Amino acid sequence: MKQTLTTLYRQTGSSYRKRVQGMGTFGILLAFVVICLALALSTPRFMTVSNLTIIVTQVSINALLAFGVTFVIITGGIDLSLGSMVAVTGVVAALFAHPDTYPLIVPLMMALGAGFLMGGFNGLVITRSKVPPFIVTLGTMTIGRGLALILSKGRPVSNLSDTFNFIGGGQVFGVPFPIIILIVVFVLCSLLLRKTIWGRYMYAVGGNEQAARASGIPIAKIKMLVYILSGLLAALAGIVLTSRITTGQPNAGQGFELDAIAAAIIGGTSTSGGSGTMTGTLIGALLIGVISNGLDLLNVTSYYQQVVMGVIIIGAVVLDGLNRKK
Amino acid sequence: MKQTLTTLYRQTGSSYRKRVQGMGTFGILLAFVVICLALALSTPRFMTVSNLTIIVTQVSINALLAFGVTFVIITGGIDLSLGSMVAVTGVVAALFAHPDTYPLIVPLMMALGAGFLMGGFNGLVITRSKVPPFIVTLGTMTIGRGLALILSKGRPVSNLSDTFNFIGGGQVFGVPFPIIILIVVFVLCSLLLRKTIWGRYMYAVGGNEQAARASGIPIAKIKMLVYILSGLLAALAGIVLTSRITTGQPNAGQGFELDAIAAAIIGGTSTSGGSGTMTGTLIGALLIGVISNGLDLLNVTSYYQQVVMGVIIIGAVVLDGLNRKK
Amino acid sequence: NQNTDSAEGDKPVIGVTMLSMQNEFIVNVSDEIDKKAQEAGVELITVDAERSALKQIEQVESFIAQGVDAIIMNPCEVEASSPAVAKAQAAGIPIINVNSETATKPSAFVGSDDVESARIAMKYIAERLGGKGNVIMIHGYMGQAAQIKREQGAREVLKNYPDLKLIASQTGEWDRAKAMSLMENWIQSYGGQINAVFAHNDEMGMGAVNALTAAGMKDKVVVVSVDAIPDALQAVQKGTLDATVYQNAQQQGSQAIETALKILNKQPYEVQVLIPFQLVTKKNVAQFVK
Amino acid sequence: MTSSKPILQITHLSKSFGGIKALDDVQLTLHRGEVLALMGENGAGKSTLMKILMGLEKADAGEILFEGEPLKNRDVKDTLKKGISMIHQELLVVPELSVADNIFLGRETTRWLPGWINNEDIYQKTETLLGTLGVAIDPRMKMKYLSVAEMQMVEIAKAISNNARIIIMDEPTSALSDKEVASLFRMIKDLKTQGVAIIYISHKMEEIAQIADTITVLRDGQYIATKPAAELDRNALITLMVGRQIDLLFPVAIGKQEEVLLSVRHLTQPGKFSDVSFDLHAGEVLGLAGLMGAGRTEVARAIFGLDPLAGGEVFVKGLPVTIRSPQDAIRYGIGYVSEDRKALGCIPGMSVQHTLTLASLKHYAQWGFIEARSEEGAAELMVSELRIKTASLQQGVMQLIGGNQQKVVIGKVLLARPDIIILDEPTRGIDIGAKHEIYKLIRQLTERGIAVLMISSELPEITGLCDRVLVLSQGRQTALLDRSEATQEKIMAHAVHQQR
Ligand SMILES: Nc1ncnc2c1ncn2[C@@H]1O[C@H](COP(=O)(O)OP(=O)(O)OP(=O)(O)O)[C@@H](O)[C@H]1O
Ligand SMILES: Nc1ncnc2c1ncn2[C@@H]1O[C@H](COP(=O)(O)OP(=O)(O)OP(=O)(O)O)[C@@H](O)[C@H]1O
Ligand SMILES: [Mg+2]
Ligand SMILES: [Mg+2]
Repeated sequence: MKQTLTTLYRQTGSSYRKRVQGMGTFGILLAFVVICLALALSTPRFMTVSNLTIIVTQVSINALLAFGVTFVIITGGIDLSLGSMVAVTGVVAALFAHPDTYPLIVPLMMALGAGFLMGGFNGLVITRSKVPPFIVTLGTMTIGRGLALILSKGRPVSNLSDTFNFIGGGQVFGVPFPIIILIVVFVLCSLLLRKTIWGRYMYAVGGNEQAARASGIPIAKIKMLVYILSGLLAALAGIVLTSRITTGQPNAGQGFELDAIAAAIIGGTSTSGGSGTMTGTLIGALLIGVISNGLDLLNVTSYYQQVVMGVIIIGAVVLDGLNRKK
Repeated sequence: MKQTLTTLYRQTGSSYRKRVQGMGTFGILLAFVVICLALALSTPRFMTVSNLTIIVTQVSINALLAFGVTFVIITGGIDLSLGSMVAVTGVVAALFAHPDTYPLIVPLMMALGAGFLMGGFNGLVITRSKVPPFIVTLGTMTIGRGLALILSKGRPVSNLSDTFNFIGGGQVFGVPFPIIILIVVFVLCSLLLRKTIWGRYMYAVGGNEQAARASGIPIAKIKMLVYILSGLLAALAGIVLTSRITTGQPNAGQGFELDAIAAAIIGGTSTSGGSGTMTGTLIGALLIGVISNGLDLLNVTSYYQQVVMGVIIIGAVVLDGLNRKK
Repeated sequence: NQNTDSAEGDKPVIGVTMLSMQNEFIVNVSDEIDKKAQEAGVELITVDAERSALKQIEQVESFIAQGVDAIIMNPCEVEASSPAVAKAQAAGIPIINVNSETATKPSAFVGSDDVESARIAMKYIAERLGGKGNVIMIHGYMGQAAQIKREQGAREVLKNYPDLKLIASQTGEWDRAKAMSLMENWIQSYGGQINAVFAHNDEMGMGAVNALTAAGMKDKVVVVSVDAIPDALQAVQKGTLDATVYQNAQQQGSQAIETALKILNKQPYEVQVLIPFQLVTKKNVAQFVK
Repeated sequence: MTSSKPILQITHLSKSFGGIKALDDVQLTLHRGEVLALMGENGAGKSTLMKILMGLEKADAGEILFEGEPLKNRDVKDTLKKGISMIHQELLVVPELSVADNIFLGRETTRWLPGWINNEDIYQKTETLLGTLGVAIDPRMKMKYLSVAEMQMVEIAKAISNNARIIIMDEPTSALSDKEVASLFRMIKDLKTQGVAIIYISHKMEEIAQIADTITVLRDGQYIATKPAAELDRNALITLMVGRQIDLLFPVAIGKQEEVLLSVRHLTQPGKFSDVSFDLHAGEVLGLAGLMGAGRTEVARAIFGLDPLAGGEVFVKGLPVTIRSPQDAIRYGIGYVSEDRKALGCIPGMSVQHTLTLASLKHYAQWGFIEARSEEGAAELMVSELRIKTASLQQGVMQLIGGNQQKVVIGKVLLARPDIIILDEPTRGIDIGAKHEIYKLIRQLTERGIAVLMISSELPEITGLCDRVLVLSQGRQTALLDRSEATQEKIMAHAVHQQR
């Protein structure tokens, strides 16, 4: 009987496996294109080089944070301390960026170091204790805000060197420097996530922690890594922000974490972990930026802007969902 | 045939009755007691009847929101629109609460109605589309803020009737009215969660949605229910807040959602759904309130307050975790 | 008329970015700007910076890209909003600061000095207490320009009165409910020692009044705050709030738009239009209430 | 074989979870090229022992010698590197990663830069690997699009690809059809000749008889015996495992009654099944047989309202009904016990009592308020009727071991008082003793006039228990056999019928 089986049995039709990979970001891209088209038709001011440049520059800070939190969410975590890390690292950078004091590398390294430490703190508490990431990073959010105020003595830290201010305000061949940073970081984050073992392990940890453990993946190390990456990217965002507003603001970055998480989720990263792409996140961040810019261009009254913004974001993700179902 | 079956389903005397339940909140209760003791030893002003009364009054608004979001989190969702719902419902209540216009019931019903509609909107979008609750309620958060500003034209709505102001400011037999509301709502929410089929269904939906569906549980209705409950409790919080500060503030309630979610999670509600208790949430809210009050009593400088607050919250949950492991 | 293109329409277009449209005083300034602009036949693009200097810079960048004829900015921050001024000037667009200043000098400034408002308030407290007593200060959101300046003004005055002691200070984040909780907690720890409260804005002042009234201590404590919002004026009239400092929203709004029009029409204009603060007490409150 | 030095020797191993002793002074010896069957009832401690060997759990006491060297202070990665790999009882897959990524998870080949994955290499190796196993799966397909059987094959491929010296297989065939089982056994024979040692855990007696060289039996965490497979017949083995004799495996049927409780006509779901029609009588067990992927589960899900039907009619007691959700189905008196108790049966964190009463909660409630006494009474009754072994009603359902968990899920369905019960693979992964009890229970139910539709991949179960057998092949109904004509050979012939 066994013989008959082996010879006669054949794998049944593989109709359901048409989708192999990479369909994830299509839906939201469509929503994004639709919104852009609608805006281009509504106002001639939208589709100009200068306006598009402004949008991307404006998006850069949120996108940097969103890349960081994408790593974190892929492993099944969350990072609410992003905004506070922006403030702390921004103040730290500013403290070392006064003209004629230290070379440019010093404020940069100090800010990145601060981001590293805060991200590392998050990672350490999360991996060593059973405390949920939501609470740990909410705690760090509060702590960070206090630290930023302590370090700056509650006052904006101003009078920064021109070289430092170039980072957020300068241009290279007509391209604002934040855009260049954005592109470079996007490429690096994409590669890290898609092409390296660490990226692969992040998906594994978030997708099925038990399976990751049984495969000998160092779960704690990967979690440390993503929170540290999140901290470092927040530091980068803090540097760009500080340089752009030419001041270290202890109260900067409030609510940034929600925008960043929103960008990641709109871009298809699942809050339950194990899935998400940097391209999706970038589109998510651009989508938010485009809507915000478009509403300003159309001169929608500020109160109504918020209503419209909320409706469009929900609508875009609904559209994405409808598209996926098909 | 039913007859034969009923014999199978007949009741017999109870023999199993071991109490394994109710250990969940023990750890955080311990942390709470430790913090209270520490404060009582640091300052004699902490353990006075009047101070404890004030703490509970202050906690009441966050606790009401936290009860609502506990339902939501138990089903595996999240509600970020709490703060905005507080603002909208507060403004709505205030608009109908001017002296010598409508009887007290009108502002109350209008506010609860607004909360019902907003919660219902959240529930409807979440159950009808594939959009994650995080995005839907983030959208509602933005929309709600806009609505509150539109309704109030961006200005506080003041000049409220004394009967309305009694809700947040009055006392009954020396007990502030918000405390009475808090206790009544706590008891009702506890009963709903522990003693009714709907409460049981909430745990089932959050614990394993597929299994709940296969057990014949109306998933969509339960989800609608929790978001509507969340909206109604936010409306109640909005009414208490508006009455307490004697104005409807369109910018009230910002960040309340994070505090409420924190209270729920500190109290042992798991963000992945399927577990949590109202008692835990109440302790979580009280913990936050006690720390905040204690830091004011000890006159800790404002910058350091935030640092200490963050450290204590993380510490309390770590302590809880250590305790659970044993 | 919202869609009229700035380039072709002959109406001048002015971009307006306001600190926060959730703040009553700012909304009043903005409303006055709207009203005056309509009278003058000017098209306005009004946006809300939501207290974020970064957002404000981006909005000004967007104004520049749209080619507006002039910009009115209600700055979020002294330093952090400065790049916006620099960018506008680099693009050759006149920029008028309204209400508060930036480090980079704009084409014109219309407003008042926040430090002054706190000086007025604190001096009033000192007078009421006879230069002796315990004061509590409720700050605005820490690190924001208005908070920093109002603290600075208050401390300047305190220095002149060695017997006037600042026993506690804490942030109420511009929020009535937060200030109320804060005041409740202070009443627990200081009780009868408190003689006066200075709140950085009326919202917080009203919160303190609520808490003190509930504790039955309002008669013994002097409460002063800044802004003169209608609620506060009413409280001053009732005697629950002792004083507030009036900042003239109408004047700031109308002067801002007038200055902008003068610049556009190449008429002579004043580079600095200072609109003085006024102390409002029970005595003179009637003239401020409408 | 026994004369050579053992490759693995476990002695005096003990392990407790909280108060429960999962393993108590257990021993095990394994030689090169040997297939050792590790046998025991659910909860005997088999998986725990293997997890300790892998370094996934820490032992309280005892020693493990691998090639004469003690294995100490190591994590899973070290164990894997040493050449010990394991196919886990529960599928351990990462759904969003590709098949190849899953297979090489933690062992990726890199090039160019440190950490830079060489995807081509991984895909290529996977293709070869799957080829030798005889499975046609695209290495680039995301794991989540695979059927459970395919996932299990991938897990097998993963364990084998490690060049392991010892491979532990913890119920590797629980979701496999005979075709895949056959190719797995061929693979095992190949591995044996290469000197690889295999520890094989299964509840399927036929498999053990086919491939085991040696059998080690555990009972309640204690070591019972190790014997050459040839010396143990089926009954002797069962006696060792259970500690008592189990007599008649399949209880006798009483025979069906005339009343038709459920009848379906021309049920169709495009791509899954089409034109399925049958009648289900009161008091009968209708078997639903077929190969893996024949669409049996899909038919059951559709009848129960878990998936939408594209066409066809359903009649309950002669009346046409439309079932749009499980709620409707339950209202019409239909109950469904899923093949996947973790995914569709149990709710993590819920107690035994709450799980039992979940589908029938309304019966114990007034105005929505649950009457504690009446709920508890119902739960107690089920615990005693089904002889569910649980510390208390408050015990977490996920903490129960295999057979008992399944009984709780059946109890949950029974408490909703169905007249028609659909059982999908009701004995998957549960031990021989519990299986026997479930067979008895099924017969008790039919004696009460309940109609049972039973899906099973174990043919002895179908022929032993069912009154009639409906055979599906590729979503089409190919035969409806009476008990007298339903032999294993005949069923199989119809199951592979129509295959192109
Ligand atoms: N992580 C754990 N925590 C507590 N108890 C556990 C844990 N893992 C296993 N156990 C208990 O240890 C005992 C042995 O379980 P184990 O999974 O090893 O049995 P098994 O022989 O593999 O059973 P099955 O045939 O059902 O797979 C059981 O009583 C089980 O409940
Ligand atoms: N996740 C999935 N998505 C789409 N189709 C699937 C999925 N899993 C299985 N299928 C397909 O559905 C059909 C039936 O699958 P399934 O293996 O559940 O059938 P079955 O007859 O119930 O077998 P068994 O009960 O033995 O598992 C097959 O064609 C299978 O390839
Ligand atoms: Mg096992
Ligand atoms: Mg099946």
